[in-house]
This record gives sequence, C-alpha cells and structure tokens, in this order.
Amino acid sequence: MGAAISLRECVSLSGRFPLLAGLSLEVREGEVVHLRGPNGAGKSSLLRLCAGLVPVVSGSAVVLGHDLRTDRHSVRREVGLLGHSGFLYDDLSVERNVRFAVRAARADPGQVEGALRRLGLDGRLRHVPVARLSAGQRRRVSLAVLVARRPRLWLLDEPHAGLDQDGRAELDQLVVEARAAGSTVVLASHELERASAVSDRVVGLAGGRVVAASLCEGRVAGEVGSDVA
Amino acid sequence: MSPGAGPGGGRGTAVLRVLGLLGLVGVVATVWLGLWVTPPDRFMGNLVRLLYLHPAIAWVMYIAYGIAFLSSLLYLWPRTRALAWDRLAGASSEVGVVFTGLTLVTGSIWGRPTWGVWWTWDPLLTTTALLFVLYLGYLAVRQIPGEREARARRSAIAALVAFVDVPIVYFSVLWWRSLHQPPTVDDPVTGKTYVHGSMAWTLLLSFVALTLVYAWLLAHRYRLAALADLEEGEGLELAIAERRAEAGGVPARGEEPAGADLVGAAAGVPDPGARGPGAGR
Amino acid sequence: MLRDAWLVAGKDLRIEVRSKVALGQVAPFAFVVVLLFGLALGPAVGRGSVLSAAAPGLFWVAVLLATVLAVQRSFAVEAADGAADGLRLSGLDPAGVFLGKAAAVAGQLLVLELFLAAAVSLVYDRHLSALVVLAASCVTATIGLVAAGVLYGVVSMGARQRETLLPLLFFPLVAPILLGATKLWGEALAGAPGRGSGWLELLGAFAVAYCAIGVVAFGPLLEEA
Amino acid sequence: MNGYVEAGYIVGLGTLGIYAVSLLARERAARRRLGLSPVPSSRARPDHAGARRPRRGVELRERAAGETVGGRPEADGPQEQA
Repeated sequence: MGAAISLRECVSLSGRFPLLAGLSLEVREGEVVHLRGPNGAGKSSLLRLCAGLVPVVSGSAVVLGHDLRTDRHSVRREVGLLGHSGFLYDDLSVERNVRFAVRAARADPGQVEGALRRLGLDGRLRHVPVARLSAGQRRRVSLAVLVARRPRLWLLDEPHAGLDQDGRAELDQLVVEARAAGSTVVLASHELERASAVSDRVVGLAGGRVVAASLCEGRVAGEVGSDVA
Repeated sequence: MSPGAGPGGGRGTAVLRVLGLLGLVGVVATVWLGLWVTPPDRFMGNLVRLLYLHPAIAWVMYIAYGIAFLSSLLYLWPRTRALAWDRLAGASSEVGVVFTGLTLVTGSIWGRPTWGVWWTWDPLLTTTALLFVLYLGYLAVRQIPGEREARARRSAIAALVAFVDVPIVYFSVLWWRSLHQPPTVDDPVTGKTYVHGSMAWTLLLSFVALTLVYAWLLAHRYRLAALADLEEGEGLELAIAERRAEAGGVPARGEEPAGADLVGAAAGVPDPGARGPGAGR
Repeated sequence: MLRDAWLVAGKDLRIEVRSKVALGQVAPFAFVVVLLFGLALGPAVGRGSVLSAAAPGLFWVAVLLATVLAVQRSFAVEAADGAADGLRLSGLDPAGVFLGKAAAVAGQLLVLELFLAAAVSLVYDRHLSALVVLAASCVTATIGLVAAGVLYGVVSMGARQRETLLPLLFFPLVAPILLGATKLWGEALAGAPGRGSGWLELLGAFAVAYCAIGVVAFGPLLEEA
Repeated sequence: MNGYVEAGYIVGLGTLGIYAVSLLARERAARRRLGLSPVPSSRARPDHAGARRPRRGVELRERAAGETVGGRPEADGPQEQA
C-alpha cells in the first residue's frame, strides 16, 4: 500500500512562529492514525498542512500524491477536514449547508440524504439555520458533509469535542466505516482511549514534531513517551 | 537600480555614497542656479523659479511608479519571480508616494500665484491626487500580514490593479473636464514660458539631480526592506529550536539528520517491531 | 467555472434571503445617505435647485457607499466561522467564486438602485427620463463597481483593519465609474442622452478590465487572505 | 522673492531631506536590531555577526524569506563580503 501522507522534516510558519519544527510522518493508505500531544503541540497545524492550507517552508510534504511544496490546491478536493470551526454558513439551513459543500466538492449529491440520516439530521433539524444549532449539532452537520463527500483522507481535529455520548460512539463508528471503505483517517483527539481504540497507530506530537510513535496492538493504545499526554 | 543591491555594504555602499553625494551636489547647484543665477521670466517673474523644482519632482513620480509597475510585473512573471522585485516595487512606490505628495504641494504653491487658486479640477491635477490615494492604498495593502511570498504576490496584483486604473482615471477626468467647463487657465510651462539659455540648463540639471536623489532614496529604501526581510528570517532557527524544546526531554538542538529524532523516540517504544513513521523507507 | 459561479451566487443570494442584511441594513443606509444629502444641500426643491442639479452625482455616491457595505457583507459571510478556510477547502474554482460573488452582489445592488432612483427622483424632485440610458449605465457601472469591489474585498479580507481598508482601496479605484455614471445620468436627465456616448464605453471598458483581472487574480488573492 | 518660491523650495527639498534622514535612521535601527555593524562599509566587517549563525539556520532563513535556491544574493549581510 502506498503512502497517503509523507512528510519529511516539514517546517511551517505562522508569521515568525514555527507551527511545525521539522516534522516527519508517514501514513499509509487505509491507516487510522491518532495524533496526541499537549495543547499547541502542532496537531491542528499538521492537519491543516495536510489539507493544503498551510504553506511548507522547508522539508518535503506529499499528501495523496500531491507535492504540497509545488501545489497546495489539488489535494483540497480529496481531503475532508473537520476543523475547529465547521466551515458552515450560519444563515443557511442544515440541509442547504451540506448540499452546498457536497456540490462544491463535486461529490455525488445523492449521498446527502443518507448522510443526514446517518447523523440524525434528517428530521426536524433539516431546515433549521445552522446559527441556531448547538456546538455539538454543528459538529454533526460538518460530519455529515464528510460522510456525503467520502474523501480519500479524513482529517479530524478534535472530532469528539462537543459531541454527546451517542455522538462520540457514532463518530467512532464512522471512522471504522471510513477505514473499511479504504479511506485514510488522521484524527487529533484528547479522548485518548476512545481515539486509540479505533486507530492503528498513535503518534505523539510535541513542540511541532513527532516525538513518539507506537502501534495500537489489537486496537489497544500502546503508550509511549512519558512526556506525551 | 539592480534589485541585487543588498542590505550590506561592500562596493554597493561606496557607489551609493557617491550617488548620494552627486545628488546632493546636483540639488544644491540647482537651487543656486534656480534661485540666484537664472533670470526672472518675462511673464511669470520670479515664479518661474519653481520650474526648476516642480516638473522634476513630477518626473520622478512617473519614474517611481513606472519602476514599481515593472518590478511588480517581473515578480508576477514566473521566470523572474524573486522577492527582490517585490522589495523594489514596495520601495519605489513609497518613494513615489512621497514625490506625488510633493508634486501636489509644490504644484499648489505654484498654482496659487499663477492661477489664483490653490486647486483646480484640471485632469492632470485630479489624476495626480487620485494617484496619491491609490498608491497610499497600495502601501496599506503591503502592510496586510501574511506569509512573505503571499504578501509579495498580493502586493504585485494590487500594484497592477492600481496601474491599470491610472489611464482610465486620466481619460475619464479629461472627458469630464472638457465636457464640464472649458479650462480657465493656461499651462504655465508650455503656454507662456519660453525656456532658453541658462534656464534650460538649470531645468535639465534639476531633472538629473532629482533623478539621482530618487535613485539614492530608492536604494536606501530597498536596503531597509531587505533588512526587514532579513529580520523576519532572523531568529527563525532559534524559534524552531525553542519550538522543539517545548517537547521537553527530547533533544531539541543539534544537526541530527531527518528522522533521527524518530529513531530516538522509537528506542523507547516497548514493542521493538513498532512501525515508526519513518520506518519502511 | 460558470457552474461554480452559479453555485456560489445561489448560495449568497439564499443567505441574503434568509438574513435580509442587504434589505434591512444596506438599503436603508443608502436611503439615509440620500436624505442626508438633502439636509446638507438645502430644502429648496424644483428645477434649478442644488439638490435637483446634483441628483445624478448624489445618487451615485449613495450607490458607491452601498457597494462597499454589500461587498463587506459578502465577505463577512465567508469569514464567519472560519469559512474563509472553507472557501479555500471547498474545491470551488476561484474564478467561479469571484464571478458568483460578484453576480450576487450586483444583483442586490441593481435592485437597490431601482428603488434608490425612485427615491432620488421623488425627494430631489427630479423627473427621470431616457430610462434606457439610465438602465444601461446602471448595469455597466454596477458590473464594474462590483468587480473592483469583490477583487479588493478578498484583498482586505486578510487584513485586521478590513472595515477601513476596503473603502480606502475601493473609492479611488472606482472614481472613473463615479464620473462616467454621473455624466451619463446628468445628460440623460437633462434630456440630451447620447452626447457623451463615450462614457458608456468607458464604463464598459472598466467593467471588462476588472472582471478579467478578477477572474485571473482572485485565486492567488483568496489564497493569501 | 515673493514667498511662494521660497515656500516651494523649502517644503519640497525639506520633505525630501526629512525622508532621507528617516530612511537612514530606520536602516541604522534595523541594523542594530540585527546585530550588524550600524554603518555598512567596505572595510569594517563585524566578525561576530557571521560567526554566531550556523549554516543551516542561514539556509532555512533564506528559504523562509522565499529566496529561490541558488539565487540568494542579498539575504546575507556584509559578513559575506570579506
């Protein structure tokens, strides 16, 4: 199997602040990787970099076969990023938001209905403007977009945040299904046990670099690096 | 002006000093010739002495914007893309804005006794005023934060947009004026004044002197921009080291090859068969 | 590109229908401006009064001010909830985004101009004539205004001081449009349309130039915002 | 003469002078912040400036500043000109 993500000594900056300070990471296609690390370790930056949103200053970065040093655009249509913000339009209804995102990404609009049902958004909530939703419900809308789009690479940034117990279980199930469908998933989460349970591998970040890596044997977290929280 | 002229000294500094000296001598000579040696004009009297200042300033303004436009184009052109062009465009625009302001002020000072008004909606004047605001806007765009190359590209596009606007503004004001009311004033340069003899030489000298002054200002402004870029990069490796040090016990400094830190980390892994991210290469 | 433009324009217009910001805030603002001019330039009405004579110019200044607000709104929608990243990640063709956003804003502005023209005619006591010339100048001028506005809207989106930066960039740039449209309206209302036939071409040239720049440059600019 | 001429010359050349002086002052301040010698010169060469940076940092910095590899004429200060 090829590499979905191949980063070598990546440095990326925000102004003069190094977000990533020489990060190397290899993720194979179809793998589920759990990123962990303290706040500010560079998890979100890594996910944004893989989505082509953050320029690579030095090192090399290839995601889904696209060299991010020369082209940060082509990769965007193939990845699905669930960021801190959901990339939703407040004044549009749940269904409209999902439909717009799916059509913009040139995905199959036929998947929208199923995705809404999958996330429990097909009932009363369907026509409610996103502005009126709670944080957890907004997260569900963003997830529905991913489910409908079926990207090759899922980049989930704190996907558990704001979700209720059912939602978290639902999310875990989605990750498992995505993996089964051949997609690659990278998720950053502080829900260590939960995230590791669905992951093939745990990667610890700190100071904008990978500081630890281990397999999840039989889907059980193998803890490494005592400084990695 | 070669964009390669660095922030550092060497021969560049010596050349620059000579350039500055020549410019200074030229300006002093222009002032001396213009204020004391040349005769007053038959029609304009002593006011003609502003002829040795205002047109040359306006001329520099055109050069400055021309160079800013050209270097913006050269930045956008993929084959010649280099941050040096962006610095040059920014430097030239800033100097250009200063000269545009001076064009307006000296023109106004000249206009008051000649035309009886500080300001007239003459096409050239109006265009110049709009030019001033347009390029102030361009300088503001340059201040928008962002990645260095992103800023450069954005600025170059803004310069292009502004430059495309200039002829449109000029022609529209020209039409607007000519349809509005006939011009009430004669052009003081071509209309009434006959330039000859010492006056011609002084005029020529003023153009040369102020062009030299422009070149000197441009070079220094460029150096300042290069220093600012250097400063932006300065301390980066220190910042990266600090960033790495956030990881705690992991060695952050040093010149270990790519992935060495991963090997180090993998050493602590209970399962020796662990597939580190760097494994399999 | 056109497909994406259609998609974005539809989305923006739907947001407007839902939020009614243009209807509830931009349009009233333009009417306030019209009223303020009335207060500033005196109560006299009728032919020959200052207000009546200045009506074309005042109308277009009000339109310019409204354009800035409409463009700002158009990008505020994108910047909320980090959706500027959303626009970049969406996979939409940037040229399509430019055209779509421009079309949506232009549509709103054209409707606004319709009502504003009626208001100007009533409040400043100026009879509207030569409606074809008026409409043609409105359409071409609005396209140019919106193209330039959306272009600089995305430039200033990345700036922390975007509310103040956009007008600074925008107004000098569109000075020719103000001149041309005002001239055309002045001639049309004076009953002598066609005398300044060059103006419509100038407005057209402006619109074409800035639409072309926008289609080419919007992508790189969106990237940096 | 008549006031206008003098005013024009004073305003015009005075502004240019102030601008020039401000450029020099800003350049000097920037050099001080960077730890370069305050006045660039062909003779005096600050050794410490060149010594305190490892090569790798310089490379990185240049790439960060967006210089194309190979064409890195100006990113390095006077310390390169020995």
